[in-house]
Amino acid sequence: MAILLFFLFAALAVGSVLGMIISRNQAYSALFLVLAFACLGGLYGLLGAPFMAVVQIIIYAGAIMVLFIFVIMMINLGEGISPEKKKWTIAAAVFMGLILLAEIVFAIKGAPAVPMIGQEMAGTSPIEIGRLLFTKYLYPFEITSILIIAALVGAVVLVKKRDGE
Amino acid sequence: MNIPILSLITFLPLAGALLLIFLPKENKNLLYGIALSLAVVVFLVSLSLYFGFDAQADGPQFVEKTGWLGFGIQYHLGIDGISLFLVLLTTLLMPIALLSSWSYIQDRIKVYLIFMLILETGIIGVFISLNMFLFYVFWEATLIPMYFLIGIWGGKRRIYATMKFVLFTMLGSLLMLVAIFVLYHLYYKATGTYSLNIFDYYQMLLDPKLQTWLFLAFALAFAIKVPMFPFHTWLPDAHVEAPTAGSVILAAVLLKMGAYGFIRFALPLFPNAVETFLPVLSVLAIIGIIYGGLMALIQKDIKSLVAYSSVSHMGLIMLALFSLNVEGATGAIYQMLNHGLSTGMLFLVVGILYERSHTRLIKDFGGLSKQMPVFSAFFLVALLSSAGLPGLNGFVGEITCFFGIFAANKTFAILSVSTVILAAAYLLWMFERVMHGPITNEKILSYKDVNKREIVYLVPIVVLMFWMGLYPQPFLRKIEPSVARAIAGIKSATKVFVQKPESVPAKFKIPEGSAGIR
Amino acid sequence: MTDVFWLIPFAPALSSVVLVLFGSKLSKKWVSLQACGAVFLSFVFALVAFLGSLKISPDNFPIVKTLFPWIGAGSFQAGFSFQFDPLSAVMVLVVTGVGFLIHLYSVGYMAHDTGYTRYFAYLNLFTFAMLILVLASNMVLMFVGWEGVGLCSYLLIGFWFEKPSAAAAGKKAFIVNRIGDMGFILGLLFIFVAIGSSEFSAINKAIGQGLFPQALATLIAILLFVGATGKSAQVPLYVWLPDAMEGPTPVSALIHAATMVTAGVYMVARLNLLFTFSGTAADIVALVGALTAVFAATMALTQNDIKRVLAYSTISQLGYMFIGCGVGAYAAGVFHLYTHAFFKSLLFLSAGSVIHALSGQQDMRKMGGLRKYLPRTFPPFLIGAIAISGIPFLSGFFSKDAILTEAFAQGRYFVWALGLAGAVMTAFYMFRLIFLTFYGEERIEPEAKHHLHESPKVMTVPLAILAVFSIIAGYIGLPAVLGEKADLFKRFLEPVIKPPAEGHIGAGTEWLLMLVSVAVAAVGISVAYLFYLKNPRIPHALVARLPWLYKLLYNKYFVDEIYGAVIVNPLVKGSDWVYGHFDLKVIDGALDGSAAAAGFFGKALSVLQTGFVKDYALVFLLGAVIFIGVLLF
Amino acid sequence: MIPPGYFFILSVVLFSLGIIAFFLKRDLITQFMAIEIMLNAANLAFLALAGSSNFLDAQVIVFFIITVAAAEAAIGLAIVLLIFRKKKTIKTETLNSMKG
Repeated sequence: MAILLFFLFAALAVGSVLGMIISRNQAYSALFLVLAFACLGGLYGLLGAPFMAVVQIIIYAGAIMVLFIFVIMMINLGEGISPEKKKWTIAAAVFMGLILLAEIVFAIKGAPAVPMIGQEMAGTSPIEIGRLLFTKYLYPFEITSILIIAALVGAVVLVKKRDGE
Repeated sequence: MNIPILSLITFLPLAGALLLIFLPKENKNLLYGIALSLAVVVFLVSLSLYFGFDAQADGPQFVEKTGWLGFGIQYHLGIDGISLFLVLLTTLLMPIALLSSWSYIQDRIKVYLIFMLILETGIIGVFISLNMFLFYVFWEATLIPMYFLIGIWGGKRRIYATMKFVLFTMLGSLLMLVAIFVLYHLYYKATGTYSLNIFDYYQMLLDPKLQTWLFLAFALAFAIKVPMFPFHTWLPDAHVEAPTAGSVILAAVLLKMGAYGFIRFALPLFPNAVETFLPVLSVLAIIGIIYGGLMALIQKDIKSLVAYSSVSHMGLIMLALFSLNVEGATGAIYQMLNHGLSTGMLFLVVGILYERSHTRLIKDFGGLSKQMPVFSAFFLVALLSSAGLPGLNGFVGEITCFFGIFAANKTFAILSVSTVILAAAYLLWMFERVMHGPITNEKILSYKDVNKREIVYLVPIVVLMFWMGLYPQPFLRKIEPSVARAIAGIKSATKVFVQKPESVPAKFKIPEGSAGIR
Repeated sequence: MTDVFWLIPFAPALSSVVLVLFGSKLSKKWVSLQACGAVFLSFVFALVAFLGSLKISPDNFPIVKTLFPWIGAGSFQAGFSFQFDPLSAVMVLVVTGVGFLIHLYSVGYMAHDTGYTRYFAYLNLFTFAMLILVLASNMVLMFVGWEGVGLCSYLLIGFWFEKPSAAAAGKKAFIVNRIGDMGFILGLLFIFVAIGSSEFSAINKAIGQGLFPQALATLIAILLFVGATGKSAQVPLYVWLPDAMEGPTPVSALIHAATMVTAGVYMVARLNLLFTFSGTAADIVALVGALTAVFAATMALTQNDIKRVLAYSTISQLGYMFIGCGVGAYAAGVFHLYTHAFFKSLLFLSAGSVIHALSGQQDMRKMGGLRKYLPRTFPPFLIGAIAISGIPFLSGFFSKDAILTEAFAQGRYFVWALGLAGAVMTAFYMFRLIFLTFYGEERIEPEAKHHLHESPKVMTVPLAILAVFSIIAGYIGLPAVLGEKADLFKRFLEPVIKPPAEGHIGAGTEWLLMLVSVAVAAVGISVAYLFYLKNPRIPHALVARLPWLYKLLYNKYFVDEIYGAVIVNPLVKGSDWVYGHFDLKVIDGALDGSAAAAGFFGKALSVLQTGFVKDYALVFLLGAVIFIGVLLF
Repeated sequence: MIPPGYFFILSVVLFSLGIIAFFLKRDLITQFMAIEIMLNAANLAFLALAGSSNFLDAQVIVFFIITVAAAEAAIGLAIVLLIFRKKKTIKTETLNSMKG
């Protein structure tokens, strides 16, 4: 059952990423991405991390991608942008991307075996993550909140229309 | 003593700078009031160093030492008779420099004051650091505020001047950084412990060939800072373009960092290389003395004249230092203070003139003594101090320097004494053209004599000039023992080298690599 | 009683400081009172110390008083200490005595000057520095006075600094003096390194113990003498003194006649053991002195400026003092210094009175016949002229004669002959001065004549006093021929100055020499009478006959021009050239060049920097691929 | 059950697709999206490794990564907007003001 779900999500994720690449309209790209991220959320669930799955779907697929779509609408390029014309750059990029893929796959194959996943899928409840966040990772957690505030303020300041513009 | 005085005087200005950041930039009086009173407080606190300093005690005093970043990087401060007065000079001149900018600096006052205070922290730090890392940090830290001081508040060619100044000094100090790394590495290799403590490095006996390279790296950094011929050309440009206070600090204190570096680092660390290069350096110093004097003779801009006179004077100081005897080195240290006062005051005086006339060209002046008699008196005192007139401070330093040089090498001494003539010639000729003669330029008739504020910051310098000229013992007494120890250290290190390797006891032998512990 | 001697310099110092700081708030009257009073106080102290010292046995000299340790660095030690001995006593008395009279005179002379306070501040400072110079017990402190008087000289020559010539003259004086000072410093260093001290007593002791090799002693003595030629305006460094006449006349009298310029003589006399020990150096001193005496006298012959004539005369007279020192008659040299202080300051002050009367006119061609207008100035002037010309029974005769006699006695006939030649010219130019100024037709400009007036009492009284001393001052140093003990002056100085090796000449020869001197002076005076009173056409005829000679003398042998062309100009022009072609082009050029090179390479490499994000990313990716590849294999 | 290798392979495939997408796309926004894909691929690898060893800290780290990514997205998009306003375009081939 799980393996089936895995393949379903995997295929959907890869497919939607491909779709995002192919589509010329940015809005469609963004929607494809939402789908991809949702699939990833499902995969997280399969990995025994239900909390992360929810976070992924709410924050990524939800909040961040909404932001993207928002900006796309604001910018509104109409026809969108045609794909890259410098052929050799694409060739080189695709080629190197594939090499990287091969390299890492090769690296994983050579790595020592990892125990199977799924035995204790229900083992990690949000409670424990919460406990970790507020004990061991308290400072990073707080600092992250400062970071977010800074980002918030920064974004507002950056985008704010100044006099004379 | 439980109060960390050294940390206090180092970081109080920095704290002041931080405070200023949060103050409104429009309130000039408040900003100046805080900066100035802080600088005065720092000076008063630093005075306690003088009274607490025990000239006879061996080693650094007021030591503060705590671990900092690990790997030998420690927060290690301390002063001896050599750095004591350089610190005092800095803390004294800072309030004076600030006061002198009151009407000179008109825009961006807040930023200006912040940079000045940061500069003070940097300079004091350089003189009191006993850890190489700390020293280097402070050394570079002085560059940044100076860069902006010249670059923002400077004259017409300020960008060129400030780039030249920073790149020139940076070039030298980067080589020094490499040399510090090498020392660090060698020390670790020889002992297995990390250290950047300068006193640990004093114990190192280095392979003479390696010493050469390390010494050259250090010497270049310091020679550029001093500046010694032929690395002097950044100085006139920087001085001419810098605002008055910048010039004052630059001439009075920043140049001393170079000479200080020589006596604290370059000379004691590499005794063998010193022995090899001493003649070359001495000749460069002599060329600096005469060349600087001749160049000063024909300058058309008062500030660049004073800048070249600095080259000449610093040449004498370096030559005296290179004589490697107690008299010469004491004279050199004392002369550093004198040069700080006299050249600092000359720049102040030129600044006063500039504020009224907005020109510094000699030909634009003439007959000022009539219009500004009090100013004329101050100018003359500064000038005579710079020319080494007996009774004023310059003479005491100069004659002691001459004596040291003479005891080391008579030919050098005879050549260097020519500065007596040259200094009188270029200074008095300038004075004649600027202050004497009939008033040719009608604008001069509108110049006002020095005001109360200007008198307030000039008088302490004048008083010190007379004091140091008539009764120098309070200074010399504190300087001399430290200098004597430093010189003895250099001399004894040189002797170790003179011995043949066989005669060095086994544990002192230089290991295959290149470092050993002496 | 002698112990008060260390107090001598401080009254003028204090007064000077007060005048500098609070001068603007003081009334003119108070200023004059304070300034003159301070010098008078010093004079009283000096007198007390002198009288006290008369009772002290010669072996107890010098009396040293160390006020505080001054410079101390390693083996370089110098105290702020004074010493008192007969030589100092003479100098101190001259400085404070003549100095006081000149201060007094200045009250009248400078009465209408706007810089009145400043003037007295400088003058007091000068007195202080001069006293330091003569009282210092070591050479380092002496140098303080040495330079201090130089500074005051600079300030006072350039007193009327609005006049470009005055400002330039002051500067010239200081710089030329500094050339000499370089010699002084080097001599000082040689001494210090050789014996580890610069105390005069230590130096004398070291010479006694033979610590100096002969060659070293000569070198030191010559170096110090270079200093003396600067300060005492001897060949070749005399050029500043004539220009120094730009200063107020009392200044010329005090500094450039009576005191400062004699500092060199004092120094040589102070170190007489060194010079005598060296021998060669003493010969050089004598020779330079003799050359200067004649050389300066020739230049004085044709000058038209009344003060310049006196300036050249001063140079010439200083030459005589050096002859005295050089031939070993140090006492005679100092004696001449002492008499010269009276008659030369007298001459200057009376000249000042003349100038004052003529509203600043100094050109003798615009004077003449002033005798009847200036009844209180003329007699002192005449007395001064007679004294300097070497007419018997006035002070100048005794001192000059003592020098020349000694030169002859020591067998220095060449020096003696030069001295004699100088004496003729001295008599000639002095009386040329008298005749042109006070006799003959009036050539006064109408404007000046309108204001013509005799000087006030405060100026003429000092003249009278100085005139008296110009007459009687010589009687304490009578020639040896009048008896063993006739020369009181010499005997007084004996603790400091060893009498020269006996070069005996008979009484007859001595009388003869005296006669020659007198004859020579008489010849000079008569020729002057002939030329300028009896038959004024002769000088013009001579000029027409020997125009080149006249030009040469009138232009002072073009020495200033030669110095300018040979030393000053090349130095300035050369520096300018080096600055333009080396400092800016080579050194700075190398620097800017390397900056430009760095910039060039940067530009070249910046081709790689396209500015497109994707290109950067591509390189980044390539890097990642390679990095992982390296990690794997 | 599911071998962890599967997750890794998927993660790498997604990462490479992200790279390729970055180079194929020509506007800032979609390139930005490509970067997000790579980020997620990395997260997946992280969680896969954590799941196999039941290591909770890894989840916390991923949590942080996501929050930081949110902040980054906000700032990044703000910059994109700014660039668009200044240059009236977001085509990367027209943006080369970084050239020296």
